[in-house]
Amino acid sequence: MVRISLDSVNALFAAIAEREALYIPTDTAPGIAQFKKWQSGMEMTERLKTSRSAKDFFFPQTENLVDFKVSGKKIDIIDPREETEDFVIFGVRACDAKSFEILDRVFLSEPVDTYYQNRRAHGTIVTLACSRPSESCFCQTFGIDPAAPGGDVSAWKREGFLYLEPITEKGRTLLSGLSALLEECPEDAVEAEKESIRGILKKLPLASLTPDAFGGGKTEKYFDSEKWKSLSEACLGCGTCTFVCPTCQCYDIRDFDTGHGVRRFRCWDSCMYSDFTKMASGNPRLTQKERFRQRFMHKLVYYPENNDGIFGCVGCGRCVEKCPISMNIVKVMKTLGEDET
Amino acid sequence: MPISEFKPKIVAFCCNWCSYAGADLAGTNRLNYPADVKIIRVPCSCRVNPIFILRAFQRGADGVILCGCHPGDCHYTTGNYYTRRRMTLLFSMLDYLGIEKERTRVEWVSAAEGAKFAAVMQDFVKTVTELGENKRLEDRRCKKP
Amino acid sequence: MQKIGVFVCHCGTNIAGTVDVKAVAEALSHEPGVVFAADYPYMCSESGQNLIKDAIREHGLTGVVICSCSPRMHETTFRKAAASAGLNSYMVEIANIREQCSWIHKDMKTATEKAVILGRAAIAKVALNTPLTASETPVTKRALVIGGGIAGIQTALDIADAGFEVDIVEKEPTIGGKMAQIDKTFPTLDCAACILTPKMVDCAQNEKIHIYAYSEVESVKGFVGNFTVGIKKKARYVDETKCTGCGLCTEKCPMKKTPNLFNLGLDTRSAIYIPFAQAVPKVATIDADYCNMLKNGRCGVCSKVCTAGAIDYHQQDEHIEEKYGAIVVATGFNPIKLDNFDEYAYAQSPDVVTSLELERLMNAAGPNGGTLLRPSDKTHPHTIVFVQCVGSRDTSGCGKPYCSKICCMYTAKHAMLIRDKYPDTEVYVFYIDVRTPGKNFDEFYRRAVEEYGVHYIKGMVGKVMPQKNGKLLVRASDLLAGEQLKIEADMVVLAAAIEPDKTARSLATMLTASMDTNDFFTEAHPKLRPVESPTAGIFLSGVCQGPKDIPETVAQASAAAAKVIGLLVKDKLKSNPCIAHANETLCNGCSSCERVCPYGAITYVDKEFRMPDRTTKIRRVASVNAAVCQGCGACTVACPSGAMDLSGFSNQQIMAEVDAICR
Amino acid sequence: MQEAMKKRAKELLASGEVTRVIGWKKNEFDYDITPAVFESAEEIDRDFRYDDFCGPNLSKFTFKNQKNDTKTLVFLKPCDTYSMTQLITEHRVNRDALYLIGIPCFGKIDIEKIRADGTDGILSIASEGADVTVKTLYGDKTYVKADVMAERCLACKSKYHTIYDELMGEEGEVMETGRFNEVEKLEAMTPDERFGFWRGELSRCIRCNACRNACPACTCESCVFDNPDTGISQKAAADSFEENMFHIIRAFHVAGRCTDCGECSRVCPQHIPLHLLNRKFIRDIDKLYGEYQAGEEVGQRSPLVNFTTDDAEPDIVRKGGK
Repeated sequence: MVRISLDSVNALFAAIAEREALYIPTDTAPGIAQFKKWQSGMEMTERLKTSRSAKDFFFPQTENLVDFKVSGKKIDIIDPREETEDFVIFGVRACDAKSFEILDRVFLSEPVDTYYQNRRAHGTIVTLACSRPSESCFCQTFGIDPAAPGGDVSAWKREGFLYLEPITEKGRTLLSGLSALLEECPEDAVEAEKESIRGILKKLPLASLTPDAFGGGKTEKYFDSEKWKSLSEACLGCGTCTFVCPTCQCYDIRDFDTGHGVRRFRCWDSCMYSDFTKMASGNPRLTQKERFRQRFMHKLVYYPENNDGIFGCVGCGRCVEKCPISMNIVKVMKTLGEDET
Repeated sequence: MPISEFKPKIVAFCCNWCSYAGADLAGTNRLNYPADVKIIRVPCSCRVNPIFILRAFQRGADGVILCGCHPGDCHYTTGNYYTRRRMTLLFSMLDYLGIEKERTRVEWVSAAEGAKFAAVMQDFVKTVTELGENKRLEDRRCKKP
Repeated sequence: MQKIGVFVCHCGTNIAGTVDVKAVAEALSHEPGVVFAADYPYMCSESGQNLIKDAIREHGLTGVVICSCSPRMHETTFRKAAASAGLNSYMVEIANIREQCSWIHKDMKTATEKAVILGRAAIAKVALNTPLTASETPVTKRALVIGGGIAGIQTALDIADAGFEVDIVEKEPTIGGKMAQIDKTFPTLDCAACILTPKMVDCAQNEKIHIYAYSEVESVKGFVGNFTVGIKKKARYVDETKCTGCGLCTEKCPMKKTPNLFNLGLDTRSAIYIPFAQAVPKVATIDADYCNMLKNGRCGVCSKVCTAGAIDYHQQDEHIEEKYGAIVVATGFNPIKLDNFDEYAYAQSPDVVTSLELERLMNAAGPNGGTLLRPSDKTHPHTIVFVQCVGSRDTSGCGKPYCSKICCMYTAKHAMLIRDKYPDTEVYVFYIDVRTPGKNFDEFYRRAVEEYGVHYIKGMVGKVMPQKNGKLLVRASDLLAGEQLKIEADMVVLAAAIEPDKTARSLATMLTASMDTNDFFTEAHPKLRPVESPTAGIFLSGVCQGPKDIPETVAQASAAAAKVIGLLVKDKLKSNPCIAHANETLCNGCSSCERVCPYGAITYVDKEFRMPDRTTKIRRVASVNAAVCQGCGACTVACPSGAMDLSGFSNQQIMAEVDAICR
Repeated sequence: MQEAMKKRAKELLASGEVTRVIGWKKNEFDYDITPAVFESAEEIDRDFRYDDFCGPNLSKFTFKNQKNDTKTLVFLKPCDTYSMTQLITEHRVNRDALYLIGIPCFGKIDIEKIRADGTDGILSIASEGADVTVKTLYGDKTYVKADVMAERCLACKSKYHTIYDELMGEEGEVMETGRFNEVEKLEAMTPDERFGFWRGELSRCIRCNACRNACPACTCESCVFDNPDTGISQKAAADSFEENMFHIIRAFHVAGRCTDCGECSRVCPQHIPLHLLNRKFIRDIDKLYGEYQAGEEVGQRSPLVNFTTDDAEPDIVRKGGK
């Protein structure tokens, strides 16, 4: 365990940024924090959550896959990838850190998504414990402990100091390069902070939410539930929940004619969009109800069924805060779960 | 790029009945204007969707000009009156977004105004050349490598 | 798979002089979809066209791009050539490399590069062309003329002469219009009635012409070749089929104090009346506002004296629906109201009259039997002042900004007639300019000044003041002499501006025919199509299109008739296939397109749709009438969902051209 | 008001006058409000709510959930009535199948403003008169309502209802609250400043389509940006151009039709002031073509499908005469 005074944290950032790209969450608009590439003078946000999740670093909203160069009737195929530089993401919350594991199971299983894999290999994650969780947080529902946020390095803020503890080899490498700025310290302060956080967790309004009613094998139980209709009736069919979600991983592949060639890129897609499963024969998901159901069934039933019982939600609460009509996974779990108890 | 070397790309939408004929007349009278101007024939200026104008900028145009019959002389009676409102509002919006207002223009050129057509194009090309490359509404993917 | 052929024309040296045509053909041959590219000295020549036709057949071309002169020159030529080789004529695009390239650029390299880009744009467009066919609609071989003045009469006679049925709808009880109220005509001074009434009689007797007098157009539906018009025949309380026009009823009617509108209210008539002796149809009409029988059920004299039994106090308005292939608007004009011109004391003094009133005062059938007398005391006037441009060329907002065109000439006529008949009467004419551009017009005006001694004074009348002695004090300025004048006149005659008849505005809405800000109908082209409205099938005759005198009106009336005949001789109308069409699945039914359509070509229908969830839903969607749409494209931009598109100039095609040019 | 509304809704359901009621219901937290259809008195008793958090414009919800074969009661705030009127003008809802009740609005609270103040862990929130009391895990806070009211409510254009069958509470008036101040501030900037401002804002866009899908003017059967046949469809802004394109064209498509209800900015998860685009069009229309308020009366003709022969020339922009 090492620590640095919060007053000197800029020096720490500068030292990291000297070696590789550093991203920290910073305020970009009133009420909006985003991960931005650190540069001198940039302050870390006081907000708990960034409006977009940290998945952007490994699975960006748009990503070029291949370029086709067209000249007359000739077509050349070009791989647009350049060597990705090493980078550090600082201040990732426990929920987002956990989401990488969920994404890994999708993108790193065979056939491996090399675009994702490449970015993942170059990224070092410094997490930050949540001193002041929000009412919309329910990570503990999925067994995540925001007091021990994980990542390559875990960090805590307490009484004017930033405490850091390496978790992985990558983390140790990062910290060893910064030893001049860091001082060794006992773990008491961090233990106290953990205790404080866990105390607050118990008082969160969603503390009692459990996923027990869900998991693999529940498809038949919920698929035809009458409740989907009223749950989904106000859904606008926008992509907000899926785009702020750290675990949503669906994408579309599109071609863009640049005039002198074709760029094939992928971009996030949303199962909430009416054309999501549209095929030449039509769309098997007939209405917003089916699309809405898909999103939650995927996170609560299908994903755990295929992934050793792990849920496809990390309880970050972004969808709870951002949905224009305030309909979200918590309400779905509570409404459908009523039958279970 | 130094200004002298910069050759702007100009898209000119011309209505079939007045301005396209005006452009033809400029040709018949051998009135020179820069080759940077490429004309697209449309039935009426009111056929031009703001989408086409943005599309031109996306694809690398540095200036877009729309030419139609003089108000009151529209072959379809009222087409250019709608054009006038649509384009005034669109141009004002582009200006509001900080995009150079000199890159877009509407001119009324009749079938008899070959000389005006050439003069308008010369002036527009000059203006856009001075502005330089369109950066604010470009799509980097469409730039030639 | 696209198989596009590119044909680059040298146009002798017109193109080849500055554009390397071979290089253009070579460059374009590498474009996607191009399977054939050639150059030729004259593509429009027979052998050039044969080259195109052979290539279409040999290579099975799906599209043709001709790099040549302006499409305004030879598009039709090349379309015909393509069609004769079995390719739809709308699969041809022209790259204009002459007017818009070779003729304006001197440098071979620049011009060649530009020609290649223009060719590419045409290739990109033609790849998205779709075969189009002109639709055909049958033509109802009957015309409607709205308005029965000299314009309507002449148009109707000419159409009938060509063998087509034609109906005249006239809102007054008789046809004849303003010309019937005029005494003499310039510049020949022949009697208006003498030349008009035979034409009115011709109308009545022509078996192809049907006159709906005392009737109005209520509704217009349909489109060129197929209009359905609702006509209201107003109740005249006299059975037209029985009335013989003997006039006995008008003599016996006790309500003699009814204002005589034909004489502009300068005298009175009976409540049952025939407007004037030569009225067509010569049928009596009861003025319901003055008839005692209709107002309170007491009287019934006319019914008693009518031997034909034609009087019907219970007659109702009749609503008729008729079908027409063409409609001619001949709604004419009226002098403006003079409420805004207090300075001329028109409302205060009966001796201040308008020129049209003067016509009646001088007419043998007028209130004084043709002797010009002061309206106030029926004495002979010794001094008459004419004021020109009363409300014409007036940009102050009180009057009309335009020149009424006829006033200069009729004033010269009036002045001359007065001086001829009453040499002791002094005539002064105050004018801004005297405009006499017409055959024998200036000679006529000079005669008024030189032979008849009319005092023409360039200047404005500031004020007309009625005096205690019954005279009118006219204060005016003489601009040439630079002095103020005071003239004591017996009468003042105002050349009031003329304006379109008030009914024209609502009619224009029904016809979806456009008007200018002064409510004159707009012509399809101010120079080249002066008698057609931009709305297909609607034609313009007479002053409804703009101020004009009788000879001009008659000329335009005949021209309109010629246009109508040209339309009616066709059995079917072929329409331009480059028109708008609505994608019903995308259409919101919001009416934006309908509102910008200048032709009323868009209507809405309720249609049943199968929804994604397999239910059905009825939605309001736009439908474009192919016979009416002219293809301007205004609707395509008004439509937010992109449901409206234009064949031949589709969104995709135009964007493909944009892309190709900017590439 | 909430209780009176519940009572009236139940009466109308009971009498058979209507079979459905469109209103708001509370969701997880005090500030979480979801538009909903109620079909029974029990549902109304249990879930119906109307308070200072009921921001969502029910006109769009009504459009999406309309039924022709039965009559639906819809509660409309003043600004919702403008949207409803506009939808009726555009034949997008069937007026005959609706029973509209106008209800008063005293300004809605923007929870994001409270959050932006650093307040988190909200356990309860109550709005009483001018005070908003927030209880949180980290202590309680009291705000002056005006400080945490939504921007669109601070610049409220009207408390007047443009359409209703029945009105509850007092009718209000059209107001002048300086809603164009922000637009004017932007207009006063240099083009470079404006470009910087909008790049900063629009670059946050995640193309979630919330603005479009919540917008009561965006009711297209298929949006041009979703329809691959238009050639301009896009799913994510792959280049800054597409951010501009989407927002310019969206604003243009609703120009003359946008009632300035502010839903676009309310729902934007990235807090982009999208209403400033729409207001610019409204401002220009007012200045150039005469004051025009969309949704004021049924059958209005939008300025974009209208003209006068002496309209301003597009040059006015270049010459800065405006």
